[in-house]
Amino acid sequence: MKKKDFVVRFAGEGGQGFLSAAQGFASANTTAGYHSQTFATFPSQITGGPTWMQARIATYPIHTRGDELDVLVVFNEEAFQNHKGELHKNGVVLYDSEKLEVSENMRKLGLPFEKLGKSTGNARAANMVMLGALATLVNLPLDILEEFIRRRWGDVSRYGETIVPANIKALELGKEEALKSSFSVGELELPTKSKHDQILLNGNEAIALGAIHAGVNFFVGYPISPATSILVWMQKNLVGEGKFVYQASSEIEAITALLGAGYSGAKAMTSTAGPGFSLMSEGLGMGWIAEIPLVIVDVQRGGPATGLPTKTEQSDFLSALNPAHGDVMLPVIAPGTVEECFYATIAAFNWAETYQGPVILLSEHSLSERQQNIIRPDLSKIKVENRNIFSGEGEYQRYQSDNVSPMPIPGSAGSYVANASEHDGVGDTTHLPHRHVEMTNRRFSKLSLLQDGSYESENLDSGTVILPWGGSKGSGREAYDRLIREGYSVGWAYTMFLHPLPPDLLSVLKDQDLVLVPELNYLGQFSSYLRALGINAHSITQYTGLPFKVGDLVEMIKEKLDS
Amino acid sequence: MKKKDFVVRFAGEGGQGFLSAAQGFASANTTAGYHSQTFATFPSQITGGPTWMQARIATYPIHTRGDELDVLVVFNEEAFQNHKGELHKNGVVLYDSEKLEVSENMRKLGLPFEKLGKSTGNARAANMVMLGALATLVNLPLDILEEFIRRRWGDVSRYGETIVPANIKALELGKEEALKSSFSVGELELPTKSKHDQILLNGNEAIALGAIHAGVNFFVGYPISPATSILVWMQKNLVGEGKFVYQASSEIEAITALLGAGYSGAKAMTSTAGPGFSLMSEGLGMGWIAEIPLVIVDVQRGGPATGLPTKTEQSDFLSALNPAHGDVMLPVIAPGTVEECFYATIAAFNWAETYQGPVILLSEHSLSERQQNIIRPDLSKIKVENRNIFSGEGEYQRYQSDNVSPMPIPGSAGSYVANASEHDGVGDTTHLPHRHVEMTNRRFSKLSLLQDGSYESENLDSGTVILPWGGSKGSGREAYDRLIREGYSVGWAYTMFLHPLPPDLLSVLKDQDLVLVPELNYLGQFSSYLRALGINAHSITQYTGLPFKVGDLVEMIKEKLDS
Amino acid sequence: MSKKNPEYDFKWCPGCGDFGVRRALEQSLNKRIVDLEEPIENTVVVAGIGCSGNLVHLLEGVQPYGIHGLHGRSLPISFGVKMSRPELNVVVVAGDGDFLSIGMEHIGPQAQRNLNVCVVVMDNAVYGLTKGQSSPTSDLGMITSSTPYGKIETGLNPLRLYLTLGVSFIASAMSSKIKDLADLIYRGMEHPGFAIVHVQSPCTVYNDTYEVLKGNAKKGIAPIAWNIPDDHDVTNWQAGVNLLDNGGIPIGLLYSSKERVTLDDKIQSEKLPVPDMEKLFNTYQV
Amino acid sequence: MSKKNPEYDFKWCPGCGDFGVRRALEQSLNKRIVDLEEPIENTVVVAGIGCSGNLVHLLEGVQPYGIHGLHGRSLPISFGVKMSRPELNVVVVAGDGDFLSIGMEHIGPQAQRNLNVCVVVMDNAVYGLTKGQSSPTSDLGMITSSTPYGKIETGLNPLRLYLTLGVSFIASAMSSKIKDLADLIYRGMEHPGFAIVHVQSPCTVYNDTYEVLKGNAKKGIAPIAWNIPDDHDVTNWQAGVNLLDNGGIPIGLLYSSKERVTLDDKIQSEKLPVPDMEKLFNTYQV
Ligand SMILES: Cc1ncc(C[n+]2csc(CCOP(=O)(O)OP(=O)(O)O)c2C)c(N)n1
Ligand SMILES: Cc1ncc(C[n+]2csc(CCOP(=O)(O)OP(=O)(O)O)c2C)c(N)n1
Ligand code: SF4
Ligand code: SF4
Ligand SMILES: [Mg+2]
Ligand SMILES: [Mg+2]
Repeated sequence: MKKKDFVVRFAGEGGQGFLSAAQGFASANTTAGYHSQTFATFPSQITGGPTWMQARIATYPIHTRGDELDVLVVFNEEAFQNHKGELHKNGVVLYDSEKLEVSENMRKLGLPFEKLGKSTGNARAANMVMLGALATLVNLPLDILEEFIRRRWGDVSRYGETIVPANIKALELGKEEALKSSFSVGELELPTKSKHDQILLNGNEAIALGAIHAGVNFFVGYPISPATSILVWMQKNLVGEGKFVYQASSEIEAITALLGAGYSGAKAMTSTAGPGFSLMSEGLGMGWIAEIPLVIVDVQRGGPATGLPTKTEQSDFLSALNPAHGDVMLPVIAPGTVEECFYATIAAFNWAETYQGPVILLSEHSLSERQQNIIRPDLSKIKVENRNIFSGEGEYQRYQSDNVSPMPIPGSAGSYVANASEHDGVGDTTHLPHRHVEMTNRRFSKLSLLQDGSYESENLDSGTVILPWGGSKGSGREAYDRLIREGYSVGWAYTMFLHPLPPDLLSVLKDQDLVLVPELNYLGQFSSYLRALGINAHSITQYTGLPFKVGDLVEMIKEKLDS
Repeated sequence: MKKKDFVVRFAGEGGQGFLSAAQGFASANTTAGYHSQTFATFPSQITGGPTWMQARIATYPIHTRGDELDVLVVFNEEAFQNHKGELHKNGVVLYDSEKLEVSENMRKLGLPFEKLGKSTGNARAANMVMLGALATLVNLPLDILEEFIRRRWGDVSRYGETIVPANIKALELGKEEALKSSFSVGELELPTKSKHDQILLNGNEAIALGAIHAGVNFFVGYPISPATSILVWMQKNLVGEGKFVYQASSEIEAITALLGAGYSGAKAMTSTAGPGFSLMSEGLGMGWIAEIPLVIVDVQRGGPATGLPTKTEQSDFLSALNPAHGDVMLPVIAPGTVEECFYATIAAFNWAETYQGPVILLSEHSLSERQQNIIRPDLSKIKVENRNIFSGEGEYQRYQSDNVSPMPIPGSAGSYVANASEHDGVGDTTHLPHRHVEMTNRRFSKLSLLQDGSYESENLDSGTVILPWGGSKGSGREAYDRLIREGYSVGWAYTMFLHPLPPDLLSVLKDQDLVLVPELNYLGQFSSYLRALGINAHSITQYTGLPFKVGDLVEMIKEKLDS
Repeated sequence: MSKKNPEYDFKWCPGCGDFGVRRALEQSLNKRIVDLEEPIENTVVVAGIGCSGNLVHLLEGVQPYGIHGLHGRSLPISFGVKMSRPELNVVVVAGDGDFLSIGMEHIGPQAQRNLNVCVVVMDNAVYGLTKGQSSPTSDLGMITSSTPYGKIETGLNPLRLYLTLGVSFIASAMSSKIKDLADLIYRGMEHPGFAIVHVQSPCTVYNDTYEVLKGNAKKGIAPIAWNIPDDHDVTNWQAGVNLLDNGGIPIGLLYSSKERVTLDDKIQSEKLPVPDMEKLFNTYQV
Repeated sequence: MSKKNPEYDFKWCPGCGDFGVRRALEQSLNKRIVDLEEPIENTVVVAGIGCSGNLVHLLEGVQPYGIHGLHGRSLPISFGVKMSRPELNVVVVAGDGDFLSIGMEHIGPQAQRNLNVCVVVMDNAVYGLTKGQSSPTSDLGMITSSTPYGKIETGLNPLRLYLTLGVSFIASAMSSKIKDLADLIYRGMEHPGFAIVHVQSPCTVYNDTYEVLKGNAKKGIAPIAWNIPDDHDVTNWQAGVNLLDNGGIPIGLLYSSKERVTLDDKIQSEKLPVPDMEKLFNTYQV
């Protein structure tokens, strides 16, 4: 049987230039019709330091980056030592024999990348030698990479005429050497080209694109890993008349600027991570009480406080839900894949416009740094909501009904005060008990407008379901598939709409004997919220700063199922 | 049968000077051996505006301010209209006949306070006339008030010789007029003087005193209602060598200053309310991860955002528990009475020192403005904890064990870095997965040191308990007592140690079929946390900005019990 | 508050300086309606938290839009309003504690950007609404409820701070001179850039400075307020700085420069074409 | 980091200015150990978040105490340390973004109080750790990842700001002149009051200003840094202000005044007797 996927990891020192080769490799395979998912981790230091990137290539849509490595490509000793443990028992280590020696007894192939590369006449072809060898080890036809080379360096006016043939020559040199080694990790099935166009991007890019489609026209943010790339993307692309993008002096400035913008009619957004999110606490409370549509992206990293800026975690759920003092419970949408990052962002704007209040988009480090191919969205099929705007004349009670009411926009009739204190119909401060009751009811009843969230479910009869959230969706799904293949009786449920939950899903979950929630935090944050809702939920937690490995998760689920 | 208690409310315009008379009334009764509880509400405006104060006087220790009024004393028409609805059907309205007319058919007594007062020769004796009439209506011996007058104005060198006799004369004038009316609300039993000394104070004063006894030596805060009086008290009293008190430029400055002080060995404290608490979010997360002892008082007011600054609510529980992003869960202690405010503060410092981290003291507006007599604490019986300080030599791993470890103090050996990022033993930043796991476990395992919280419980066999928290204790207790008297089978449980809960109480609660939680918020915040812990808890909520009335609460509990 | 609102329960104390500021703001807004034919709905008043900020609910007559937000955050909120809708007239009303203590961090960035809003600061050198604590502009040694043994910090000179931070229109006024104040506010709103009208607005309850400001010949109290001379060159930054060296509180227009363009005019990216989704997708096409 | 720490995974990039600042700080601390016979444990280094703040983990040799806290909050944290333990030597190390953007609100209050700590600002006019966004000291028009079409705000002049806010010791330095820098830091720590040593510390990756600072005769680039003349009167505030009018970046001690007492010496309430619980209870006795 031919292989359906393989995993390769490239590891070395930042600045060694192998990252772009690795990215090219993934992109070439995607072009050829394979599915791919990459994941990179960067050190906290800026130059140098241990860096690695992993690519999983498959003939079918994949959920995770893969647990074990088929090929490990290393560029220095430290990288070899750090990563060799994750190599599959039949895996091969491909290494730069000018940089390190591998004395261990294992399937290994050392090549002088640099020397072979230079022999092609292109001084920078070392990485092409490496890719040629790699492709051969995984039985990937070279023409996929050749096509990539032609596209990448084909512009003769920019790159001259010699680079393409030299790089192709380098590929072949790599291939020859690999063939000599006679190692192989099994032949890969040919890809079936999808009938849909594919785009290859990471989670943060998907969020930015989603926001543009949803109509964002005001973005103010403050740099913070792993959310910075959204700000930087917006600075470049959110241009043109009526669009405003700015780097704030702090997250407090960002959230309060958003309040002013959302009030004035803008579709306003910011992106941040834990520490910045905590600083937004007071402002988020105001968005809720003054009923101002806003979208706040929290790309979670390890917490608490400054925490683990370059690692992944799902530990901001509780503060996303109840970010501030007082009775506040914000809508929370947490995408689980790069594709969902795009759709979740549009949903977040739609919700914000619909219920007129802040919506939290809870992404995470692992999604932000993961590149994945997704079907190019068909924009004509995506609904974009716009808030109900007051268009009447004369005086108007903006906060009058026990539900959402049309919102006046400055410049037109309907003046009122958006007030962070409790208020009456026109927004003047009041302390009357019945007003606080009415207005509190109003604010919470608006949440009932957000019941359109979709969800997945399968196999609900067994009484036990696996319900991961956010970025743990991928590992959760692969674990579920594996358990089913092994004959376990277990169900699957998933939604990115964490609050409010889709009502049908809620009742489905209440009917289950046991809901197992894989999540990357200590407290079991999502499951504790589910238990408060009356669901018998139990978490399977991990808090290493890394995503679940599917194998580990399968074991942890089995333990729960068997006990 | 003689009456055991009565309730009187004084209502008028701020600045009319009746508040001090009302306070004197309560204090005079307390001196005489009665128990008293007062409650005042102030308008948000500074001068004038509708103001009222209520005093409940009883022969036994009381839990609430009382639902219905025996006497309503009013000084203007608006006050009469606003408050008459709360008068007991046998209640009497006593009013200033120079300021308003009461035409309604009810038990009423209008006197020209001012005119009668002036007739005594003291131009400011109007309030004494009022008190004389009031005392007569409730059958209180006049000598209690006479004694008060002698104490208050007896200093001849300051007040001269005429005020005391004139005021006593005014009392008598009031009495005569009241006797003419022949109304009475029933004769009050004589008080039994407690064998313990009593002090009369409000919740914020009790907190401040508790902090002094616990050894606070660093206090930085920013003004905010209803916490300002703690800051102001400290500014005046936290004096002397080694003590530091300061008004910060913001709550962010306050919490981060505390971090520096707690790190340096101080017993550091701040006080705030909702908006300020939200701003402290990031700093609290750092206190948790860097393991710095701190005490943060949140005197809750109505939320969210700027909310209802002068009203009461218990809606900051969720943000006290999980104030910041990441895996954080802070210890929370919520006093339920003025007396508990004192002991809870000492407990908060003890906890902070014991587990080396921030502790939230969750008080509320209704406690801060309530004056109550309490037994003067016997300081010799109160344990004060001090953190375990590292006293060794040479290099030291401050974060080494899987539990609390001695804390080095700058100036002595043991240098380390208190780090808000994840760290190794000496506090240097690290991203190693096993470290984050170890340190997370360490931070949560320290909570197990805080299991010494006491709790109350009664009548646990029925399977249903009433478990109020914080300032709802009083109404909860009176409701429980009433239900028991009416023959309902229901239990009682209470603790001010909300997290971690006393372990025995936790298991008791888990064994109950139903735990009813009266709390002043919309979300049912405490009960949702209890459900997450596996307890079948249901809230009885109110969110008017006012405390529960006992009668209302009894009805609401009955509804739940009967359904 | 478009008509007498029975639910609204805040009133300023008798004699409070904020009454004058309200009147002046009303006058300047009315003048815009008449002179500029601008509807009142084109104005957004962003208010801080304090006695001062309550102004937004106490305006009489036709009602502008308003935001009454968070303590210290009126400036960044106004930034959001203005930059999403540059055609609006945006006015900030704030207290000295609100603007110069907890909100202080926001002045510099807006000055550097030259955000086109007009700020009216009601300075009573005390925290009014929380009942009398010290503020950044309280004098050294002042006794307040939070400084029972005298204030330790030197009082901040807000005008010097504004000059240093690069505020492009700076006026100093007294709440009791309503016409002058209305005129300064009007000009501040008209000024293309970041304008601050800093008003001495005494708190009759916690810091009654009427007498100190205006002096009292009978009691031999010299006024600390003095009028900026007519020949003062308001476009000369250094002249503004030098004026402050005279001490006391200068009243009038201190500095006004139109040299720097406003933030809304600076945004170059707005002149680029609006992004097209399909084109953006193309850049990710495999 | 008392010895090579295998877990600590941050390193500055080759050529980063912060190496020089670290060396200078080490030298000044060692001088204290020798000259003042002060144990190293008497020093607390409070660090901000940024490449710069990582200094606290990279110090070589004997180790002071350290706090590595929150972005922008090193100053108020140091306030807590100093005011609870006035006998400690407290040093803040922060970046330009950390100190002047998100942390900007904290400078004024400490200057007014004259808090007795020494701040070392490592100014590279860019956000290093988050990979190259603009900072308050980035120049107008500068292209960074967050200003792809050029920076819109004018660059802040931090020295002028410090003078206006009332900082009582202000020095300007370059990271490459280690001895001078060590000397200024030493004097800043010795200064009784709030001291800031503002260091030009170039970021070789995102804003390499070595050449601009020092000039390059061959390329015809004039240096923007220039030495403050020996006869500059550092006790004269106005002289400091005037010096800045020359433009460029003056290097050396700009201002130093011991006229105002420090916060710890001002606290009058510390001279009162410590409160006694029983006496306090008595005031509430009925
Ligand atoms: C975050 C936050 N902290 C504190 C408060 C409480 N607070 C309300 S007004 C005020 C100060 C008011 O002083 P100022 O700004 O000078 O206004 P004034 O009342 O004097 O007009 C404070 C501290 C608050 N509402 N929010
Ligand atoms: C509240 C918060 N916001 C944002 C960040 C992300 N962050 C880390 S360092 C930094 C800026 C660093 O710039 P600077 O202070 O100039 O230091 P440098 O790296 O240039 O030395 C930012 C924005 C954070 N850690 N915390
Ligand atoms: S307290 Fe002072 S500032 Fe507030 S309303 Fe009264 S006089 Fe005005
Ligand atoms: S990115 Fe810049 S500031 Fe940071 S270490 Fe590298 S050179 Fe230094
Ligand atoms: Mg004020
Ligand atoms: Mg920098």
